Amino acid sequence: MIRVQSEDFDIGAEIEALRKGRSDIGAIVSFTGTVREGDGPDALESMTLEHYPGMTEKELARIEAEAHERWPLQASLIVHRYGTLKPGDNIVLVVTASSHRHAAFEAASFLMDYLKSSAPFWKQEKGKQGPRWVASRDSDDAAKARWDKPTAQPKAKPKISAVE
Amino acid sequence: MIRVQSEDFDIGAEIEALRKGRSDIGAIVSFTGTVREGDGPDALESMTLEHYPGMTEKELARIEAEAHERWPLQASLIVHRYGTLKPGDNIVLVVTASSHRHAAFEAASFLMDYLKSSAPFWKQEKGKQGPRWVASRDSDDAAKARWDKPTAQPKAKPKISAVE
Amino acid sequence: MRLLYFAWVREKAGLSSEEVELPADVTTVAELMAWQKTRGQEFASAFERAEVIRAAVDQAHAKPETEIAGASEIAFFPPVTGG
Amino acid sequence: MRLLYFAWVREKAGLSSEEVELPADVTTVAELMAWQKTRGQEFASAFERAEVIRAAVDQAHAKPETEIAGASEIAFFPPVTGG
Repeated sequence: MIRVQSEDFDIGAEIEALRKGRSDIGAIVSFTGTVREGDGPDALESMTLEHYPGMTEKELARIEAEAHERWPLQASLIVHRYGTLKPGDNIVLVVTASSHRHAAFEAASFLMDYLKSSAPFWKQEKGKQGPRWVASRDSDDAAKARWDKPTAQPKAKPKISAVE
Repeated sequence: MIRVQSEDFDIGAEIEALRKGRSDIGAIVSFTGTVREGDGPDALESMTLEHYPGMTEKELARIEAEAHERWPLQASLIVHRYGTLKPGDNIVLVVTASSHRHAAFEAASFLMDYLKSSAPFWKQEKGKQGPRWVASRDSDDAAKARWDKPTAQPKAKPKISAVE
Repeated sequence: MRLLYFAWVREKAGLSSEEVELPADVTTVAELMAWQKTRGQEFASAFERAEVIRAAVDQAHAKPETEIAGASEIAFFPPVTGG
Repeated sequence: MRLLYFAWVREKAGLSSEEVELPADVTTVAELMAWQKTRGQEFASAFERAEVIRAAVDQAHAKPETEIAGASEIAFFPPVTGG
């Protein structure tokens, strides 16, 4: 399930809703991303998240579907906020439920890596130095690349006297 | 922080307590382990967790301290229940907070793997086939071994005409 | 065709969306970006560093060589920074 | 010395804790397990598969070769299954 909203979310209530009435789950992982205040001249007063309504929902749904293809998940949730947030506020929540703890952990980590590199959100920080668009980080692309499936090697035509 | 208790825990309240008043965190990961009902002849009616009071607290504290040595964590929590639980009930909660999402994910996964292989708890399942002690799984030891630090190879004395 | 702009591309271009008629020889995302640079000072500035600008064709991530024929909505934006 | 038993080791031994005086030649965890087998039918049964039983000396995981001199509390139990 995915949601894009300006309102805050309640982590405990979201997890409860996901597991309600189910006794087949075993493992639930949640990730919550929050606004970091930072310090010194970089200290934040607020952060504004802009997004691309329509595409955002499509991307989140696509990423979630891919996680379900890769891991045996019984349920999942992505909630991403937009609008103006203050230090300490929630930004994003990802929850995964599985009967296997490693599947739940990996799927949640995968969802966050993909979301960072694919979901059309942009952050503008406001602090003492005026507004500043947050630059994307190469480390986020590298994190996403961790999940690349090994490319199928094109089969080479057998050469005569090739060594297997 | 660690806690061993028979009472249930409230995931949302635990996360809130951990982050309260802090605006430096960035990433919070939670893992919740719950009792799976199972099905068919293996269906559970209840599960009883026995533990070793005194050693349990020491082991959990040791595991938590090791996570803080390995990753830059700002806060962490392990809550483990004992006593008789029903399908769907909470068993264990691990929460990690860091400014880096991968640190939070890895530390939580590490804590669970270590806890499964080191914390002195034993599960007895009760179902239609009478009580049954749950056997430990090799896969849990393998999961713990993932985190082994590479052992320094003892330097072999060079053999004469050895092939490198 | 509807064009959308986000984040600093929106700020530099000075608008968030518009309806345009494209020249017939503009058939790919890269060609559309090159054409944008010719649309006056704001667009020249917005698309100056075209190599860092990303595009979506009908709300799906696109590459410079992606064909735009038949698309109804194309968006331009900096690399995303969600999560 | 205090000895503790957990899970099916406790059930088979028929007790959860006891105070014992160890013979002087019992100096390691492995020797203590071998001695346990000589203490009647219940202990012989509890420690029959000694290779799968784990021990803790003064509340820390121990190995068969761990020395027990000076320890105040030794526990025996099956491989743990928490989490």
